[in-house]
Amino acid sequence: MLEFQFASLAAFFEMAPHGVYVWPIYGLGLLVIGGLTWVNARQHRQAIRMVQRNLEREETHES
Amino acid sequence: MSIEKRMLARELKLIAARPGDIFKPMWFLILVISMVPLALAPDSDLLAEIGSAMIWVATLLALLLNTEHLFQSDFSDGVLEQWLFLDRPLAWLVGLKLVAHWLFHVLPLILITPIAGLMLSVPTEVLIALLITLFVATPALTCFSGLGAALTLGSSRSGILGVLVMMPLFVPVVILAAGVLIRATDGSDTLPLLALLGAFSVVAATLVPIAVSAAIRLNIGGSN
Amino acid sequence: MIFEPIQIEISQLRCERDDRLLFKNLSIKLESGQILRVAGPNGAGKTTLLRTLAGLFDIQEGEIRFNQQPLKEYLERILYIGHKPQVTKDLTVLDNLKFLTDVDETALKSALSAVGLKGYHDSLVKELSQGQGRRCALARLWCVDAPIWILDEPYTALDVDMVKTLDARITEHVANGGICLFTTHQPPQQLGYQTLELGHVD
Amino acid sequence: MGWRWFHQWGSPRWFYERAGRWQLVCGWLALILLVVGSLWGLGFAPVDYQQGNSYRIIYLHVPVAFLAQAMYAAMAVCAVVLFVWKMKLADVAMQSIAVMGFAFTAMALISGAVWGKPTWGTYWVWDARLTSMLILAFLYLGVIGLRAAIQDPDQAGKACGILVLVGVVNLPIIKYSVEWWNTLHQPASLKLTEKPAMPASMWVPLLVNILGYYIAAAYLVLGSMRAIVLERERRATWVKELVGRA
Repeated sequence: MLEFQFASLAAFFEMAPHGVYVWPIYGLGLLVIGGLTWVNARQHRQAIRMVQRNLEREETHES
Repeated sequence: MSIEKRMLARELKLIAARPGDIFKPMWFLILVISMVPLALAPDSDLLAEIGSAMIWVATLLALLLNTEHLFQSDFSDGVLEQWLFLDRPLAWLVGLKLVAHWLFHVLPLILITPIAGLMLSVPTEVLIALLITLFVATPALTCFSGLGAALTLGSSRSGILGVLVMMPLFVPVVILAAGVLIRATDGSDTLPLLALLGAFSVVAATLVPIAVSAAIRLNIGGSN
Repeated sequence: MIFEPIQIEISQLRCERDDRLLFKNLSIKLESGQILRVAGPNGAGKTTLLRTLAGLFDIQEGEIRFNQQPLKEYLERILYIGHKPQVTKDLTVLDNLKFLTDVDETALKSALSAVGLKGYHDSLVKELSQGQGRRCALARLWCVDAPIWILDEPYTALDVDMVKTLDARITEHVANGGICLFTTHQPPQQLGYQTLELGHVD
Repeated sequence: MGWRWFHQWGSPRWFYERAGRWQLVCGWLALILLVVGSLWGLGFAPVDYQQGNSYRIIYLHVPVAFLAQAMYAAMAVCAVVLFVWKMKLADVAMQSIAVMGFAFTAMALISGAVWGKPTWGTYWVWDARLTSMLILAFLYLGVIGLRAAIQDPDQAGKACGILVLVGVVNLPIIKYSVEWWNTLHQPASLKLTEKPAMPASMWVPLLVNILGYYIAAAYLVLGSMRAIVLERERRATWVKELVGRA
């Protein structure tokens, strides 16, 4: 069942004749999931920074 | 006078005060239709073939155009919030408003489509089918675009957002109507499809006003 | 006409808007014959309180009861005039009133003459001045018999005479057993009222 | 106990504190499953005798297309929870799912179109699946656009909830009408995914990837929800304490 279907690694990456269609799609999948992960992390960082800024502002108000 | 009568009377008076609201969408429809031969070719066979579909889409756009701001002025004048104090459920009043809108604003639009049909040399039997589909389908379209108008009431820069949001929901109506037109061209039985289209309209007309009233209440709750 | 006695009970009302606490633990009792002025600086929640009482805003926390019953049952007995125009510019003065009230034309016309719009009933609202437009909206106070009046900034854009007329009308209304709640920045002179000061929450 | 587990979801703080851990677990699990499933599908699953190697796109296309539809349904569930229990977290979830759902729908559309090129010889055909996927993308865009247009988050959430509920009632009607429309205009030709009995060596990696993408979606939604919760609760004491400590 688990038999590598291609003669060589090069043949795997070429995936004749459809490599040009298959590989970019998987690249895109990686890009989208990776990109969204990055966007989430950035949004999270920004939220924390905003709370921090508010805290600092409150401190200067009080002093 | 009952609220229902007062509502219809007010609608009629508003039309008398702003006749442009009725004529502009009609003008738009005829204008779009006259662009078609200019963009294609004045070949009457080709025009007749795509004519009914073009008219359908143009009517759809014109309808969206004149329903987009259905509640806007009443909302910003603060008249809409007075509806909540009337002795009727809001959904009923909304339904009434939609009926009035269909009668006075959408019906005239349907009634001039034969002129558009003549311009594109659509055959008579297809033209009749076109008129019937518009009659049967526009109540659903009016309800949905009313919902789009109500959902976007609160946002000041909504633009055509209500249209963009609601357009995908028109897909079944457009498909069924196109099916009727194809069958009419073939000369086969259109009744089952018309019945489906009618059923869609009836269900939309009973359920969508509830959603519209929820959207209006929500936007009143948020206006300061 | 004389109204049945009415009691409005607000208990433990709390409201937050845009992450700001407007008021909390707000409890008031109002009875027939009382006038309440809701005062406070801009943004203190005056409009919010009035709109909550009128059922236009959902209650976030707390309770409002009219004669021990929930607000919903009493909506038809409320006359709310907000700070928006409440009138349609493209309609005539009379048509505007006709839509919002179920009163015959003679009563409407006498209400219009009470607010100094005699002879204006056929004019379009957009042809009127701002003060006259406001009078048109207020004309409903003379022809609708709702016991509970909730008026947001009723004195805005009114001249001295109209202010006096309005004061007199409110006095007459509460003498008949009605209740009136209103907001204003300039305290009216000829009116006996209680004041609820908002804006002291932190 | 009883309803406590349910009420905990009403507390943003409770959610925020735990979601970080769940997110981590989901992230790693998804990564493992997706690497295994994709490599298996790309390298070890047998070649399709009809479509050749191009069929290997299904190991991305099918899971993503499933998710595109499932996430709209998930959004509708959130809308119901928002309206019935007034749970703010459901609104946060709705906001996150809308964005992620659109991303997956776009992925399904693009992978379907690219797959169409070797199969039909053209990138776009008005095939029933692609067409209803396109309309689904418009529906997602509508939800995202509506939220962006309304300032007050509570109000925006409720408006989106109404739109999602109306949309979810319509979705099956749209799907069936599009399918019917497709048969009306062209007899069913080569369908992308409907295959007579796939051998196990083909569908096992597909199953792994389906699971992988579902968990990846959960990971992404949790991550975005955490950020939104923090943003919306920025004035709450627990957020201030949390940030102050860090």
